[in-house]
Amino acid sequence: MKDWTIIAIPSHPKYLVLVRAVTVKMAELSGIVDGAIEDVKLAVDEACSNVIKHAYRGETDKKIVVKFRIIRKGFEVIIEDKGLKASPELIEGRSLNEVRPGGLGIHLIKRAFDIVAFDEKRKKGNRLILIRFRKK
Amino acid sequence: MKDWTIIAIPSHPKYLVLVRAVTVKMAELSGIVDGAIEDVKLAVDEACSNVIKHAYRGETDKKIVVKFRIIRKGFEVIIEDKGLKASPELIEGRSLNEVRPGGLGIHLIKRAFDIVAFDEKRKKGNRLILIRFRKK
Amino acid sequence: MEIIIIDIRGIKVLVPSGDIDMYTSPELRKELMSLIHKKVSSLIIDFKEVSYIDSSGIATFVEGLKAMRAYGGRLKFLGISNGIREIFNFSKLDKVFEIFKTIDDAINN
Amino acid sequence: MEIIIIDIRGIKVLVPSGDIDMYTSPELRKELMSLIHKKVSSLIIDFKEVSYIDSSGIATFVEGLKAMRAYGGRLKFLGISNGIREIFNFSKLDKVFEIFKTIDDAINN
Ligand SMILES: Nc1ncnc2c1ncn2[C@@H]1O[C@H](COP(=O)(O)OP(=O)(O)O)[C@@H](O)[C@H]1O
Ligand SMILES: Nc1ncnc2c1ncn2[C@@H]1O[C@H](COP(=O)(O)OP(=O)(O)O)[C@@H](O)[C@H]1O
Repeated sequence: MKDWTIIAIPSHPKYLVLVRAVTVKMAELSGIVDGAIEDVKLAVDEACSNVIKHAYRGETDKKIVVKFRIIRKGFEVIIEDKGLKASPELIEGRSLNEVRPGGLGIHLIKRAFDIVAFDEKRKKGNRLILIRFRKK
Repeated sequence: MKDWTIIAIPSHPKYLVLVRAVTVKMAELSGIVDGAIEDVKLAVDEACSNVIKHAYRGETDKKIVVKFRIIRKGFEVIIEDKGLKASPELIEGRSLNEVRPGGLGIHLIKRAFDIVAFDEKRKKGNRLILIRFRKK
Repeated sequence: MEIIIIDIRGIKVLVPSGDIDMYTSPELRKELMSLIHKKVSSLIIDFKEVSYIDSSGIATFVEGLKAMRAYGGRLKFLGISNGIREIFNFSKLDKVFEIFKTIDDAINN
Repeated sequence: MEIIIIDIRGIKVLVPSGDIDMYTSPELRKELMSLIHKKVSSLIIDFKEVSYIDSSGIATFVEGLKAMRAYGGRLKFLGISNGIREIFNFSKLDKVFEIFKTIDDAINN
């Protein structure tokens, strides 16, 4: 874990601003192109909001851990919680042709990251793995 | 530890920008007056720079952990490393009447925080405890 | 996020500033819905001071739009930056929301 | 941090922008010392684009100042914000560094 930068926050929405700040700085350090930094920031924020809403059902005193690493092929982010397990199919997301509130998050995550996967080996809680490849 | 926000970085100066970003956002959430936020940011940055320079003697692949908590009486920051032990007297700092490079850090830390103390119970490495009281 | 509400020629303009996220969107929802409950015929949202919006912010506006359409009201957007525009396009909401370039267009249209 | 160096009426002006911290100050030191090694008689540092400076940045300028004084050169500061000014005051360096308000003052003085 020694080349990871890790931020751990209570599962209260007021701390999401911290995750966004760290995401932006790490994305900058990773050399991601400027235009994509906002997308990555939004995606990581959406993933953490989902943890609060779904995995922790709105409970604000749990823990969310976000890990960042710059890798040769790009930028990796891991989001861990100890809440309810997400079903891996949710990664599909609903159709965007329907106009209704909600259901956008997964799409915004997949817009920014090339790999979006739950670690199925994790026993308790969730570990969402996000990887963005360096674009040529 | 559940109401703490924690950031862990490798001991490379390039990650200090992350600590500064989190410090600013946490200081804002804690309700510290605007003018003091820059002082607190500088102080936490100086403390982490000292860990890299002195506790880790410039080694860039070690770990620094910074913990933040909003408390009733103010704002608390704890900085932990596993490097060489600092002697508690260093908290005195040199006289500022002498013009020479270096030796400013401790003063800048004490300018921003009301309590600056090494946890003497810590066996390996250092744990620096910083508390800023809410000013009336 | 902070919200101010101004009145331009009898039309309410809601001006949020800062980040709209899961933390701040409930406050936005409250302000938005309290105007909509009065059945205002037009409501303008000026985004020029919005630095960030996430899906909870977007969901709030979708909800507001649906509530206004139910009584024939119109929700109009102003001051959309390229970054926010991109998110609307991506979400296929650029065709759903009425987006204007100037306050005069928004009022007169 | 980025650094540009401009030449105004034969005087070098070093303009760093962004954050000067433990990560970026070695780069600043390199640029500063390479000018000083040429024994320039005056050197102006324009701080207007500096968003942050820590003690390693300050130490770099103290080192530069001492090196210039050794041969009678002058290091002049320009565009110091209130925030940076406060740090200089606190460090008792406001009396040590020559701080100017305008580029003309810095050049002519
Ligand atoms: N971390 C998570 N844990 C459990 N379920 C999740 C998680 N993230 C998303 N989900 C599920 O996936 C669905 C789609 O998520 P998303 O696209 O973000 O939309 P929304 O959160 O607005 O419903 C959610 O409604 C929820 O059922
Ligand atoms: N985290 C630390 N671990 C060990 N020694 C330290 C630490 N922080 C500071 N010191 C010691 O205290 C002295 C004063 O620190 P400081 O005021 O920051 O000045 P500087 O780092 O520029 O020398 C340092 O020179 C160093 O000997």
